Amino acid sequence: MLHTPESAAQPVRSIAEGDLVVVYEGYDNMKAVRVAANGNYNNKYGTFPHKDWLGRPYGSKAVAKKGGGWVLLLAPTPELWTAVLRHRTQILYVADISMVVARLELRPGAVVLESGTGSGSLTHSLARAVAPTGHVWTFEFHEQRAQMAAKEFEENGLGGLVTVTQRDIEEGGFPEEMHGRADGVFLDLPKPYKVVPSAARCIRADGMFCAFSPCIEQVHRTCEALNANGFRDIRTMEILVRQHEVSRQMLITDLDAPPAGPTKKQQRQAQSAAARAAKRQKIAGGEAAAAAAAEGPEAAPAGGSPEGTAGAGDSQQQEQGEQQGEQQRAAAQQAQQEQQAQQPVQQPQRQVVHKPVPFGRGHTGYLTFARRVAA
Amino acid sequence: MLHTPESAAQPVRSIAEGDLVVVYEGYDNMKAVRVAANGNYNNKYGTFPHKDWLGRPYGSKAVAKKGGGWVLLLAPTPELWTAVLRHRTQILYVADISMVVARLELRPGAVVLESGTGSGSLTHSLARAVAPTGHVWTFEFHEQRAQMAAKEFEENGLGGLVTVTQRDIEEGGFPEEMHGRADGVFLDLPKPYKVVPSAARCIRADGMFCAFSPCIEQVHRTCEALNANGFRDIRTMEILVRQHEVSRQMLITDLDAPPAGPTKKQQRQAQSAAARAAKRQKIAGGEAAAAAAAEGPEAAPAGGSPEGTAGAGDSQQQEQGEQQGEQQRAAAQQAQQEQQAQQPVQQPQRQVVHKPVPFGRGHTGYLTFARRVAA
Amino acid sequence: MAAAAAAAAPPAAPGPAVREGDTVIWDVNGDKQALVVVDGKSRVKLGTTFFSAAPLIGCPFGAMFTLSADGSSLERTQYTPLPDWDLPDDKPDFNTRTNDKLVQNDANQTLSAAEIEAMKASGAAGADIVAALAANSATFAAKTEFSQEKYKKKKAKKYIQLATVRRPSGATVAEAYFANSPAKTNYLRADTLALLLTLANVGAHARVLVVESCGGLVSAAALERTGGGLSPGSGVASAWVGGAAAKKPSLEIWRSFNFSQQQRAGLRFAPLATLLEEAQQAAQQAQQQGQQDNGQQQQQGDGQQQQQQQQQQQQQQQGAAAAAGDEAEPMQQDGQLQEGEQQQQQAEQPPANQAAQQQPAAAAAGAGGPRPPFNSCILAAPGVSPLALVRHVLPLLAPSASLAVYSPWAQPLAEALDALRGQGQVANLALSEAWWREMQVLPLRTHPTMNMNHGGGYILSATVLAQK
Amino acid sequence: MAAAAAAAAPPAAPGPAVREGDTVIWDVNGDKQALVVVDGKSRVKLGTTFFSAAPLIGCPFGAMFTLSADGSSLERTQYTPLPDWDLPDDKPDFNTRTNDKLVQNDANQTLSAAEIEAMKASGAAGADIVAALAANSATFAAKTEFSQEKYKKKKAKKYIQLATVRRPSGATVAEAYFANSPAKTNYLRADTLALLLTLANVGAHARVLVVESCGGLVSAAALERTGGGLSPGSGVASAWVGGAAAKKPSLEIWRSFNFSQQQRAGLRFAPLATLLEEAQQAAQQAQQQGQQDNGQQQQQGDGQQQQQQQQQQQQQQQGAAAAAGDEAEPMQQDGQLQEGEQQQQQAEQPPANQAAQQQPAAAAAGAGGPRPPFNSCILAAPGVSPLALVRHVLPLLAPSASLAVYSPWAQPLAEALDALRGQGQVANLALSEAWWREMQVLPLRTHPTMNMNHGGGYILSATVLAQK
Repeated sequence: MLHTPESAAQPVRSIAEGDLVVVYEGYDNMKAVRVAANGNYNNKYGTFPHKDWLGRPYGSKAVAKKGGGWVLLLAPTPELWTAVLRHRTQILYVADISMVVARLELRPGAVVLESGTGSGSLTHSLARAVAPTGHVWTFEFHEQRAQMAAKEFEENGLGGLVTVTQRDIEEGGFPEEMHGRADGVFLDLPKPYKVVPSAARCIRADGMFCAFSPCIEQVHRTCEALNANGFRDIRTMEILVRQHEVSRQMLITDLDAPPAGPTKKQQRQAQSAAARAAKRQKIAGGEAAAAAAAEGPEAAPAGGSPEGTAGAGDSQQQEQGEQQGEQQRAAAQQAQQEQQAQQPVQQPQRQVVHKPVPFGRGHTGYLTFARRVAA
Repeated sequence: MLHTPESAAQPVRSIAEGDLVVVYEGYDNMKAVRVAANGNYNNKYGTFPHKDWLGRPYGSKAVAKKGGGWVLLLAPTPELWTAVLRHRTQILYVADISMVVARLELRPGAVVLESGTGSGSLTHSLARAVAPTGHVWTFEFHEQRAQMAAKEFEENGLGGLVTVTQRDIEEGGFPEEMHGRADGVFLDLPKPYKVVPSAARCIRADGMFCAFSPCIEQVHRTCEALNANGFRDIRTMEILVRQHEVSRQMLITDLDAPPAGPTKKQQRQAQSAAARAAKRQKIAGGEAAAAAAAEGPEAAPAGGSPEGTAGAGDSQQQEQGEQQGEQQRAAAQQAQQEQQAQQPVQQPQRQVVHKPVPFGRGHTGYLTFARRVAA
Repeated sequence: MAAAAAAAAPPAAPGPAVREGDTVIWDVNGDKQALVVVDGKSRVKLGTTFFSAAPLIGCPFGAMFTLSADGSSLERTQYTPLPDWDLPDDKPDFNTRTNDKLVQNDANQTLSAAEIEAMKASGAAGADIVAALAANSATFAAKTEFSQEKYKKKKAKKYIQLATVRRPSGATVAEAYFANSPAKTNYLRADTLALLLTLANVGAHARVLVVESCGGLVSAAALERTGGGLSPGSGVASAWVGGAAAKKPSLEIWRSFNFSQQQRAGLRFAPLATLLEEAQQAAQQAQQQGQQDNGQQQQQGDGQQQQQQQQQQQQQQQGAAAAAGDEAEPMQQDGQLQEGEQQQQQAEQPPANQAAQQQPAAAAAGAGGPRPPFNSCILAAPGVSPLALVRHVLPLLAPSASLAVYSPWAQPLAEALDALRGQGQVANLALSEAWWREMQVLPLRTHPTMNMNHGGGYILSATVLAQK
Repeated sequence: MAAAAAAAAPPAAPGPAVREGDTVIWDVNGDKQALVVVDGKSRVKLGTTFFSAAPLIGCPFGAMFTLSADGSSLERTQYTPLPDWDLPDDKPDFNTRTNDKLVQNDANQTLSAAEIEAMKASGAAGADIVAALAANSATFAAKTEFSQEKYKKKKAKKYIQLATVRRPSGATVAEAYFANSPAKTNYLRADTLALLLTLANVGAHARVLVVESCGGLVSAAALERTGGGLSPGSGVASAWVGGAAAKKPSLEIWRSFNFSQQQRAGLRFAPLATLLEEAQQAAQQAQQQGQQDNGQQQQQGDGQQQQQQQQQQQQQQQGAAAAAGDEAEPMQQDGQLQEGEQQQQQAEQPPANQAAQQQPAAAAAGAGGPRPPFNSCILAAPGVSPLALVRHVLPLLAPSASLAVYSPWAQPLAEALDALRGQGQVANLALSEAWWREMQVLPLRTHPTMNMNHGGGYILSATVLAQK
C-alpha cells in the first residue's frame, strides 16, 4: 500500500501470495483482491486464477482462463484504496484529502490525530504522509467500525503507523497523553466545535487544526471556538474536482451540404468490423464490444443533430459510452479505424474535445483550517 | 436601449443626435456617450468629433481626427449598460441578472416589483423583459439614488416602463396599492426576510419571489420566512460566470532539441514588423502596438519555460496582454503573421488553447426563489 | 410554529388558470415531470395509476393534487408549510448522534407491513406514514443527519404522492426536459438558456435568429421573451443548416408553451439557405433603391424602404409557407416526458386553442415571423462548427446585433474566438462558462447540494460590426 | 467574551524555532510575504522601514512582530483573538442600515490628521487607531456591512503592521509565491500542487521523477513529502528537456525549505536525456543478468540484481556529479519575493546550515537522489507538449507507477488523453479540474469570498502499465 525501503530498492514489484491487488476493469470500476495461491477472480469477462498472477509485475494485464477477457493488476495506493474500499461512512475523496494533508503540513515524522476514523479513507493518506517515523492516532466512536478499521490497517501494512482507539471524542476530548504531542489534528465529527479546546491542548505551537463539516452552521461554531481557543489564520475553504470527458467530435463545416446520414451499407460494415475486431483481438465479451462499437461512443456527434455516423446513439448513450470499460472502447476504436481505413475520403477529420462530466459529485464539506498560536 | 417597433421595422439603426452610444475601446473598456452635434470624445488614441458619427449605423468604426486611432460605436443594450453604468451601489452582473429574469418567469406584460433600485443595473433587464405592456415598480430607500435612477431611466427611454419611488421597503413594505398586482418581486436588501409578508400580499398566485443576499445567514432567515408565509418551491442557488482567455501556444514537441531561443535578428525583425504593421494600418498608437507585438501576448509560451518567441514576456505579461485592447492585439497578430510569412519553416504551428481568466469575480450573492402558493 | 404562521398568510390574488387545451407540466413529488395537454381525454399519472386530466381544467396553475384516501381519484390539496423548519435552532440533541452503536442490519423497523397498509387504508397522508416509519425505526434516532434525510427521502418517495400543476415557461420547460429527457434538448441547462437569452439581447420587438439542435426549446423561450411578433418585423426565425432542401429538424417544443395565435405568428421556421437568399434579395433591392434616392439621407431611406418591402414580402411569404407546408408537419408532441404511451397518444392530438393557428387571423402584426437582418442571434447547434456557423449567419445580422453561441465543448468556441478576433466582423468577444449550484437551506443543515451538474457548457458572445 | 475565553486557552506546547540560517516567510498583515534567510545580516521590512532580522533567531515559528511604539524597532507581540466574533448574533442594529441618507462626500472624518499622529506618537496600537477612525466617521454607521468591512480593511492596511514568522512548507511557500510572484512558479496554485503530490503517490521511500517549469517548487514539495532520500533509491529526481547539453533551468526554490543535509541528498538534478541513458544501461544490464540467472525466478532476480547495481551506480554517479557541477551552481535566491535589494543580497549568501551540503556526509542513505525506474512522476512543464513529454518519460517509469501531469490549458491534456487511451501504456486515465474557493465565516456575514481564483488548471492522471 505504501512505499517501503524494499520498493525503493526495487520499484518493479512482483505480485506475491497474500498481496493486495487492485483489479482494474475500467475507469471507476476496480476491486481490491487479496491474492491466494488457489484463489480465483471472477467477473463477466471470465475466471482469472490468482496463481497466474504470481511473480508478474504490478501493472500487468491478466487474461481470463477462457474467452480472452482481461483485467489489469495494479499495485494498491491510498488513492486506489479510496476507490475500492468498503464504505462504512461517507468518505473523503482525493481533492479534500490532498488539501487536508497539504495544509496540515504533514511530513515524514509528524504526529497527527484523527477523529473519526470512519471508513479509513483519509487515514491511509495520513499514514503515507507521516511514514516512516511519524504516527496517526485515530479515534472512532463506533465500536464495530473501529475494529474493522484496525483490521484493515493491519492487513494493508499500516499497523506500525496507525493506532485506532474506540472513543467518544466529542464528549471526552482526546486522551490526556496526546496533549502537546500533535503536529496536526483532523476532525470529521458532527460537532467539531466541542473538540476545539481539547485540540488546542494537543497541538503544539504553530501546528495545524482541520475540521471537515458538510454544513455551514457547524463551520460557524467551529470558527468561533477556534478564535476563542488560541488559534489564528482561521480559513474555511471548499475544494471540488470535476472530471472532464474527452471525445472526438465531427463538427459539420459544410453548411450548405444536405445532411447525408450513413448508408445502411456503411452501418453494416461498421458493425461487422467491430465484431471482427472483437473476435480477432480476443478481448472480453465480443458481444459487448460490438454493441459499443455500434453505438460509436467516441464518434457520436452532438445528440440532437440529425447527422450521425453508423448507428451513433444520442448524447446520453455517448456519456454512458464514456463510462464503459476500456475493453469496449478499444474494440470500438479498432472498428472505427478499420472503417476509416476502408472509406478514407468519406470520413472527415474528427476533433478532440473535452467537457466536464455533467453529473458529478458536488459539495462534500467545508474544510476549516487554523494554526495554533505560538505565544 | 431597448428594442422598439422602430428598431423592429428597421434593424439597421443610424446614430442620431441625442442618442446614447457605447464607445468600445477594448474588452472591458467601454464608455457611455450621449451624442451632441458639437461634442467630442477624447481618449488616448485621439479626438473623435460626434458629428462624424451622425447617420452612420451602430456597429461602425469611428476614426480619430488625427493619428488613425479608432473606436467602435455600439448600440446600447442592458448588458452593455451594466458594463458602463456609474456604480452607486454594488450591482448585479449578467449571470445573476439572467437567472433572476428567467426564474421570475417575466415576459412581456408582466408586473414586477424591485427593491432597492441601487444603480439600476438589473432594472434595465427587468424593463426589457416586461416591455412593452408590463411595468417595473422599483423602490429605493436612498433619496439621492432614487432621483439619479429616475433620471437615467428617463434618459434611456425606459420612462414609460419603470417607476422609481423613494421608500423604506424593509420598514414599510410595499405600498398597499401593489397588493395582488405583482407577477414577480425582487429584493436586494440587507434584511429581505422582513419584507416577505408584504411580498406575499403583492404576488399573485403562482407568481415568483426572488431575494439576492450575499450572506448565508440572511438567506436562512428568508427561507424560513418564505416557508411560513405562503410560498413553496423555495430554492437557493448561486451562479458564477468565469471568462476564458484564448491564446495560441507553441508547445515543445522535440524534447531532445536544445532549446533554441530566438536570435537577435529575429527579435529585431518582429519588432520592426510590428512597427510597420502599426504604421501601415493607421491603427491607434504605433508605439503601444509595437510594444504589444514585442511582448507577443498571444504567442508567449508558458512562463518559466526557457524557450520563447521574439521578446516573449512571462505569463503575467501575457495575461496583461490578454486584457489589452484589440488594437494592440491586431497589430501584434499582423506582426506575427508577417514574421511567420518571412520564416515559414522556423515557426512551428501554434495551437489554440483556452483557460479561465485566473483572477475573476467570485461570489456575488445567493439567489433565493420561491413560488406563491395558489391555494 | 411555522404552520401557525402560514395560516396567517393571506390567500394570494388569483393567477392564471388552466384552460382546456393548455399544456401543463405535471410535476410529481418534484422528481418527475410530464408535459400534458389538458383536455377531456388526456390522462395524468400519480403513483402507479393514470387518472383523467379533466379535474385540472379551471384549476389555478400551481394547484396541487394527491390521491384520495381510497386511492381511486385525484384530490386538490392545500399547501402546508414544510415541517423542516419547525426544528428550533437550539434543539440540544439534534445532529448529535453518529451511528455509534448501529450494527448494519435491515430488521430495525418495528412497524409491520400490515400496519402500514392499515394506515393507508384509513386515509393517512403519506407524510404521516413517513413520520410513523421514522418513529418506529429502532435505528433512525441513531443515524446521522445525512442518513436521516436519506431515509426520509426514500420513504417519502414511496408513500407520498403529490403532484403540482405547473405553467410551462422557458425556465420550467427547460428544467423538466433537463431532469427527464435531457437528450431531447441536447443537455441545455436552464441557466445556460437564460444566459443565452440575455447575452443575445432578446426582448419585445427584437428580430431574433435561432439555430438550434435543442428540439425547439431555444426558439420557444426566445419567442416567449419577444411576446411573439408584437410589431412588424419582430419575432423569432428558427433556422437550420443543410441547404434549402434540408429536412426541418424536430423543433416542436414551442407547442408546450401555450402561445396565443398572435404570439405563434411571430415564430417562423426556415432553412438558413432561404434566409440567406432573402438577405441577398433585400440587399439588391436596397442598392437599387439607394441609387434612385441618392439625394436622401441614405440610411434612413434604406430603413423605410426596407420596412415596406418587408411587409410586402411577409404577406407573400405567408401564402407561400402555408402552401409549402411550413406549418403542415404533424403535431408530434416531442415534448412528452417520462410518462406512458397513453398520454403520448393524447398529446399527439392538436389541442383546441392551438388548432386555429393556420387560420387567416395569423396574418396580424408580425405574422410570418421575422426576415433578415436580425438584431439578436442565438446559435445552439453544437454539432455544427461554431466558426463555420457564425461566418455563415453573419450576412443575416444587422450591425450591432448581439450574438451568443452555445457549445458543451470549449475548444470549438475557443478556435472560433481565435479566428474571429481582430477581423473586424465582430467585437466584444468573450468565452464564458457558467457555474451553477443549488444550496440546501435548513436549520443546522445548510450546505451546497451534494449532487451537482457540471454540464452548463460554454458560451461565446459578441457584438456584430458594420461592414463597409 | 472571546477575549476572556482565549485567556483561558492554555499555552501551546513548544513547536519548532527559527535557527540562524533558516529561511522564514515574513508575512506582513497576511497581504505580503517575503522569503528571508535569517542571519545576523539580513533585514526584514515592516511598514516602510527595514529592520535587522536578528531578533527572529530563536523565536518559535508562528511568532508575531509589530512596530515598537516609537516605530524604531520590532517587538514581539502576543496574539489576541479577533474582535470580529464579539458581535452577538442577535445584536439588533447590526447589518440594518443601507447607505440611505449618505451623500457621497469624503469630508466625513472628524478625527484630524494631527489627532491621528498624536495617537501614533503616544504608542496606540494600529487596531485602536482603526477603531477610533471608525468611531469618528460620520458615515461609518450608515454604511452597509460591505462598505464597513472595506473601510476597516483599508484603514487597517494603513495603520496596522503585524508580521508573522512562518515556517516554509509546500503549502506556505506555494501560497507565498502565488500571492506575490506567481510567474516564478508558473501560476501553480497550492491546491493544485497538493493534488499533484497526492495523485502521483508521493511519500516516504518513493522514487519520484519531476519535470517542471515552476522554479523548483514541485521538486521541493515532493522532496518534503519523501522526507529526503530516507532509503537507498528513494527521493526526487528533478529533470528537464532539451537533450544532455541543455542548460539547467532555474529550480532553486528547494533552498527555502530548510532541508537538512540528509534530506537534500535525496534531491537530484539532471537532464532527462541522462536519466533515459541510465534507464537504457540498466535495461541492458538486466537483460545480461537475466540471461545468466535463467534458472532463478526471473522478476525477483531482476530486482535484487538491480538493487545492487543501483547502489554501485549511485556511488559512482555521486563522484561524477560533483565533478560535473551538478551541485556547483551559484546559490541564487530565486525565491525572493516582494522585498528589496538588501535582502536579495543577503539571501544570495549561502546559509550556514546549507553550506555543508557538498561534504562527504551527503554520501549517506539515498545520497545522489534516485535513478530510473521511478514509481511516482509529476510533470508540471506546461510549455512542453504533455503527450510528447509523457511518451518521453514512460521508459523511465516502473509498471504501476502513478503519473500526474499539470497544465493551465485543458486542450493539450485532452489530446494527450485521447492519444494514450487504449494504447496499453497507461490505464486509469482521468482529466480533472480543481475548483477551489475560500469562505468568509463571521457572524451574520458568512459567504464565499468575493474575489476568486479560477486558475487552478487541469491535471491528467494515470497509472503506468507493464510493457512486454
